[in-house]
Amino acid sequence: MTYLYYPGCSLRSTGRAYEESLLTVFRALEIPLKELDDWNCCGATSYVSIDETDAFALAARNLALAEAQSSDGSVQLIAPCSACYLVLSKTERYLEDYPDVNAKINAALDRAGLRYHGKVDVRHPLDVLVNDFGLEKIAKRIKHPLTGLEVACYYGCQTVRPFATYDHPQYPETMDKIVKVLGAEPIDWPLKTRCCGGSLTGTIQEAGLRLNRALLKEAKGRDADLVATCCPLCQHNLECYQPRINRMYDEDIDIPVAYFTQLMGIALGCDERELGMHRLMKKPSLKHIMHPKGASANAW
Amino acid sequence: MNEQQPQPAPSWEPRIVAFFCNWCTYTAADLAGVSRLRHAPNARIIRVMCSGRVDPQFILEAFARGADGVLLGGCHPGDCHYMEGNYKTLRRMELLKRMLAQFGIEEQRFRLEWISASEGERVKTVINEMTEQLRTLGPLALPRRFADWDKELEPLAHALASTEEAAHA
Amino acid sequence: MSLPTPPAVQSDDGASIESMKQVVRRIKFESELDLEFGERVAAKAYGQKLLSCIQCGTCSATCPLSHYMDYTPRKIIAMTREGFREEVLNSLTIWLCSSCYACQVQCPRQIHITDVMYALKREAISLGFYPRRLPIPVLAREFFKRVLKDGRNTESWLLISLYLRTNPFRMLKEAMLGLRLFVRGRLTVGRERVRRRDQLRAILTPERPKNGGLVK
Amino acid sequence: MPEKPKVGFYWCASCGGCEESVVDLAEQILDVVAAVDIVFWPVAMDFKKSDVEAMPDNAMAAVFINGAIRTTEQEEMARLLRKKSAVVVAYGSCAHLGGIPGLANLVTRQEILSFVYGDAPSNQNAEHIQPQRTIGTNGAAVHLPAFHETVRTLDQVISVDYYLPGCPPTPKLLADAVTALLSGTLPPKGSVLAPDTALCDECPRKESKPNDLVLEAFHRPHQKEVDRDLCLLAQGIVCLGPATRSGCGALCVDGNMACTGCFGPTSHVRDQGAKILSAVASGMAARESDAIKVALEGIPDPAGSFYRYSVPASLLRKRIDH
Amino acid sequence: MPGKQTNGEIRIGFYVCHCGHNIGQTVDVKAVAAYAEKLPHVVVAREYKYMCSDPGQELIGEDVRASKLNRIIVASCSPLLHEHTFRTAVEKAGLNPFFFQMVNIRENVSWVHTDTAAATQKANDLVRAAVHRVAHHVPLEKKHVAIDPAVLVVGGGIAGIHAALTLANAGKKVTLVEREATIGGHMAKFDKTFPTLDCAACILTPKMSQVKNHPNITLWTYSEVASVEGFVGNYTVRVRRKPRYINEELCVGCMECIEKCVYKEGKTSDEFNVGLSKRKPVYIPFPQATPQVVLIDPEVCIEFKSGKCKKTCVEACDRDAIDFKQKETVEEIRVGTIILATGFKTFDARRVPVYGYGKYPNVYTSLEVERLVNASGPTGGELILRDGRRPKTVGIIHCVGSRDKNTNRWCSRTCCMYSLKLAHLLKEHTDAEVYNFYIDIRAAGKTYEEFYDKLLEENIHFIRGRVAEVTDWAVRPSEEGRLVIRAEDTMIGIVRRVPVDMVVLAVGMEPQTDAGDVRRLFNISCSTEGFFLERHPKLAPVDTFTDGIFIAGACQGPKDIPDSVAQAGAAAAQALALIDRGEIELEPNTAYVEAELCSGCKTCLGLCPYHAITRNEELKKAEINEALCKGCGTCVAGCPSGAIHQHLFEDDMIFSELSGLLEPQPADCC
Repeated sequence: MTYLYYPGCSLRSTGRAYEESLLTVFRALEIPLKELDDWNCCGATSYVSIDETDAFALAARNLALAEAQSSDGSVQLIAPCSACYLVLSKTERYLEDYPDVNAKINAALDRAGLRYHGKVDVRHPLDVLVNDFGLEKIAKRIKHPLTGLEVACYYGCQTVRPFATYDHPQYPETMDKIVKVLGAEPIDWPLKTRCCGGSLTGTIQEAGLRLNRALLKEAKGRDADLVATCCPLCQHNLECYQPRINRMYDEDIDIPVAYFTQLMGIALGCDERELGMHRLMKKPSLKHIMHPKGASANAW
Repeated sequence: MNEQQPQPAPSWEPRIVAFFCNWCTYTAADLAGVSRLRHAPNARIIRVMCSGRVDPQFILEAFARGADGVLLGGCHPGDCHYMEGNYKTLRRMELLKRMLAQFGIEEQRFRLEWISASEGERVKTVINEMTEQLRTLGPLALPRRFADWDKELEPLAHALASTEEAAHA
Repeated sequence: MSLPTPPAVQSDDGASIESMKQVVRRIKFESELDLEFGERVAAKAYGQKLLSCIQCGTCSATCPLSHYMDYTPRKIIAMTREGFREEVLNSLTIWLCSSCYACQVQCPRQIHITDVMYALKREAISLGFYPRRLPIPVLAREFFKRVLKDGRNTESWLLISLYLRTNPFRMLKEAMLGLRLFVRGRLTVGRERVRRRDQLRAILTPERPKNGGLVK
Repeated sequence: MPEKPKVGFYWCASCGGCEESVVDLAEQILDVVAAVDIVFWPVAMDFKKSDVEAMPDNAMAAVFINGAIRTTEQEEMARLLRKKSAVVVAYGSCAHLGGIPGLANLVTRQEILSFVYGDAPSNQNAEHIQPQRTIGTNGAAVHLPAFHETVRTLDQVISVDYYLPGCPPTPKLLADAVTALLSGTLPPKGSVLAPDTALCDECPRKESKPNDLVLEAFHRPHQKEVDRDLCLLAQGIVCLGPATRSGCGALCVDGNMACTGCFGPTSHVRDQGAKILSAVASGMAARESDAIKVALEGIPDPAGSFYRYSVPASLLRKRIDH
Repeated sequence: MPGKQTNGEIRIGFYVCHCGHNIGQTVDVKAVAAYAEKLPHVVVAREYKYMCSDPGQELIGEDVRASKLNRIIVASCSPLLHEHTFRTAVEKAGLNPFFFQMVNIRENVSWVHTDTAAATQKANDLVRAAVHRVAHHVPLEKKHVAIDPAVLVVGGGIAGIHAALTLANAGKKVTLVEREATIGGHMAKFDKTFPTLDCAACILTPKMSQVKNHPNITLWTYSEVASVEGFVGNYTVRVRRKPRYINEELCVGCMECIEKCVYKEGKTSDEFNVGLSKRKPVYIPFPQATPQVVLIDPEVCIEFKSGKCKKTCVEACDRDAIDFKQKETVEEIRVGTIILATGFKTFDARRVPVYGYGKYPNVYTSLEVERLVNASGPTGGELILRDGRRPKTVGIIHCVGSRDKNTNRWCSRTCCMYSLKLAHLLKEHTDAEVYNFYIDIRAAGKTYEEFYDKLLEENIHFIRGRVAEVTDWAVRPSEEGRLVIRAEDTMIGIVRRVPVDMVVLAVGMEPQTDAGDVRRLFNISCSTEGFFLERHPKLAPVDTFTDGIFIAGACQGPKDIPDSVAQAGAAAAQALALIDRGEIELEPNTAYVEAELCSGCKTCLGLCPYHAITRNEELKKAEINEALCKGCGTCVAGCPSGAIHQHLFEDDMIFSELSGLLEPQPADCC
């Protein structure tokens, strides 16, 4: 089965490394991906603050396109960005649960000659990799285990809440499982789904920074070598504001923040550049792994 | 074809005949009552001991006599007070549904529901839903249709009658 | 549009200690309330669940931002339910909600709290009810316009226009970061656009309704 | 010598098989002819409508009408014969229940006409000419009977005194009926002149049916090798025997064919199809909705199978069109 | 068929009941009576305030005599409530009780509708249906069955124990079946009981030994009901008795074998101490276990695993009670009535991961704490945490798995009170600061509120706020190495972080995991929550919809000890009432075959779940044994030639009900 791929706006700018690493990893695992043609912005969290019907309609267009562009009975649409994943699955769910919403939205789609029949399954890469592809199969393809690397898996909020069904909304473990398979050590911490503030860092920065500070401090306090994320905004917040946080609250936080797909890529032996490692503010200290001297498992 | 849709009389209200089993669904309906769960007054309940007693003839007869919808309520599979009755019901009704479709009776007009003694709320929901669906479907009004169908017999009947009169005159 | 009355309830973070010094009227007359407000919001926020709130405070305690809020989420629900329309629509709380849904998944009454917040945001925006120069609604607006125009949103442009409209000095503050992102190819200058923008224009409601419909 | 009782035979919407069955009386027919005076039998002899019109009311002791009522002509003749005959016998499945022509009630009149005069592959009628009530040919106007929307059983048009079931009725039943008629030993009016138990009663395979029969799947006769001795239901072949009046001597089953129900239901059943449906379905093995659906694929046309001869006589009478 | 016997011209008496205002306020009762009067065969049509009252019933009698009525219809409440009442009235009036039809215009009409016009219309329709139907009614013989005086009680918790003793003391033979190796249930695990704080064991163990020694009670522990057949008064029950590998008759519970077991230390988690201690392969659940008989756990016993054990236990036993060959046995008993007291299960706290149970060692469930503070518990009553520390601060979280739509929406009714109790005991044992995090304090029982007062005066902290999370996430030095409870103090309106050493989760009460199977086994219903469903929430709280089967204790819903005991008494009384009446009347709604119509097609044979239908091989026709028939009517609907009928539910009765119901009304004429 081919997965349809919905990049979303962020993966084309601040989150480019996420897209690059995701595509590379899927290629390495030979999971066919087809980009949804002419997709539009999902509306994120702001749009619904202005007009809910439009917000749903906007997202629904993507669902309708997905349906039209897929031959299979059930359409698997992968949305890597948390916001996109949430908005798309929320729209999907509400269209199903609330007839009035459904009527309104399909009326709107109709004006554009589109229609949505409820066949789309909105999926997160974490879900697909673990529940469809399978950890065993990933394990088989590991070339350079990230042995000894201590990783704080950070899920953020919207990949697991409230519509995700593939994991627990407060104590998810999917990413931890992957990290384990990569040979690294996921640290257990209570903040893995605590919000990073999202766009607050751009609006009420004080509040946003405090949240990120709490997260980074805790990760550091539990001796994580790096924070792994699955959301472009989380990654941006956690990574880019470290200097400012240190300045404002005189901390000395200096911890790399990478996408889990980048870690996978490294372990699978993909090319560093194709994984967008160069786009990170601070590269994880993995050089010896990334440039294997011979592909021996414990190249440390 | 020239058969025109029976127009709902201004006062038209969907009429639902509900066959409820004594142990689960009828009790649930009582519970709905005790809990004062107000719902559409369109269903008329006929109590049977088990949904398995409901002969498909009853359902056809109900339609033929002017029901716009028929609701059949029994215990959840596995919970039948008579152990197996509702499984027989399920089989009969699955087949009946197919047949009703061939006779042009919309599927929403016949509904089989498992409602346990504790699900008074469900009785309310199901009856309300069904009433609304029937409202949008409009009347089935078989008796009126039968009459309409038989209009094509009137000319000859009248002709005959008039010759009779002529004869008597 | 009457100006917000001083909060009837003290805020959690003691921010308005100052106001303690002067005497503040702390009484609410039923006549000042909008008694249908709660039901109207409930209707906009999926199901009457809001009305089933038992004031347990799980939402406030779960919320990572509640300690910056003037009213905790629990209070917002209570006040909405009871018709404290102006306090609710003027509150900072609804803007601080970052839609992390933490409260919603833990609410023992399964109230769609995030949807409630959205409904209130919409209402506040449509009535221009929010604190002056508060960037969040502006962000929402800018984002909205951009998507309406291109069908996609280019973050760099979004941020720029946001700062221009709220706090131009922020731009300078952010410039350094912007540069660092830029050299890493994380700030694109080219605009992403949808081919079938005609479809978008067809789908989206032609003109914005002035009123979210929560106010009579 | 006293005048012999007058009887008539007439056919409406039918295949002619019923007429055949009269002839099938073989030499017995001579006894009949000896006993009665056949005053109307258009199929066999040259009679005209006017001959009947000329008769005084109730001139005939009995008239045997076969076939369903679909056209104004059939209706008119039925009404006329009702007037002229003391006893009317609905002869054969079509008059009794609507019969095979009655299956037409599952489609509309228009669908039939458009197919027959248009869409039928064998059809050479580019301009889709359809029959008209009146056709003018060189001055003269030819009138055709009207084609009703609905196929009817005889008793849906005129009152019927007795029913001789079957497609066609067996000569024995006819002989018995005539004898009873002559000896004046007829049962109460409205009776069906056949036994009031279901076919299984006289079915040669009755004992071969297991007491605890469970139906795993259904097959149509052409889909499998049919055992000549084993109960057909037990072989998963839908047999209407249990819901069909006996009296035919289980002819079809003898011919290794399942009963298709031409004798109609017994007197305690209002709707033959509903009853056999209920009986067949409740004996199924499947328990879950999906499994049941799968098994029911084996009965692709329930209405056609359960109402083969009785759509017009069924409680619903006809497909509803919206 | 007997159906055609109309006992002369049909003369119907119709009565519609106001039921005070219950019917009158929604249905225009006068109009209904007036309407009925015009219907065919109706000779008398009256309305009355309370038809079920004596004068109401006498009304029927008078009319029957005065106007020669031979059919009676009462339009009032549900037949499930009063059909029997009115049949008796009809009988008193000298008619066969089955010349009666009841119309439900309360539960089915006045209570569920608001619009008077519509409600009255509906009532009229139902009345018309009854008028059509009752004409087809025929006289029937009542069916009576004798009640076997023996009783089965399932479940040996406090409810089961109390019910069994009550019945036994009344001189009835009781079999008490308990799944575990001892009776006592949850109560045996508790330390003290609220609000009196008397020790659970002290009040329970005497009753336990009474059960053991009572001449009228057969106690089968470590046993489960395998099958139930029959009907009220005549149940045949099969009980599976699991092997203890100890001869129950011989063992005196000296526990020498346990002492001498080759295992010096217990290695298996101890069920009775909810896993807080270890037991050996041969063990006794707890010192006062009843019966005082040890048992062997074949899962861990070396002899069972390898067959190479020294069997020091056998040597130790001077009564040769140990029997490794013991097999499971199945006993069959006959009883007339059954009381289910199968109890509850505590909510699995792992289902709320944010509270960290199973993750942080110092998070406990309330049941664990009961054992922890219990003198006979794993720590001898000393409060030592899993990490060996003694708590200086304790947080008790209420409503864990209660009042929460994500887990269980109901209130477990006992948690508030036992939390208060535990708070008191914990303070008493450790002098720790104790915080209660609650939503509402529910102290509605007798002297419960007083207990709450006492606790407040003990200066226990009460924070009104549902806890959001328990973490080891420290943001202040004071929080380092402790568990942090985060909740909004809703009274003050501010979010608080409370660091504690021990967290107690007040877990709620749930239906037993296998409640569904038990329900099917005994053919009763469950509420949507999964607790056994009582016949009527107010008027029949211990009856079920299956005659002769009663329920008591927490299997019916969360309950504390006093309520469970009260209910057990009630259930026992209900059983006694049946037994002392000696017999019960059954609906004569059985099916029968009209032989001359039967073609012997055998369709019906497979349809009867009770094997009541057989084939008469020389007549080659079906026959129904009405003694076995339960009257479901499945065979009637299945008979393809209409040869099977059902008393009280004849085809023509239902067809006429339909014709009445759907008779064209002026409203819907074309």
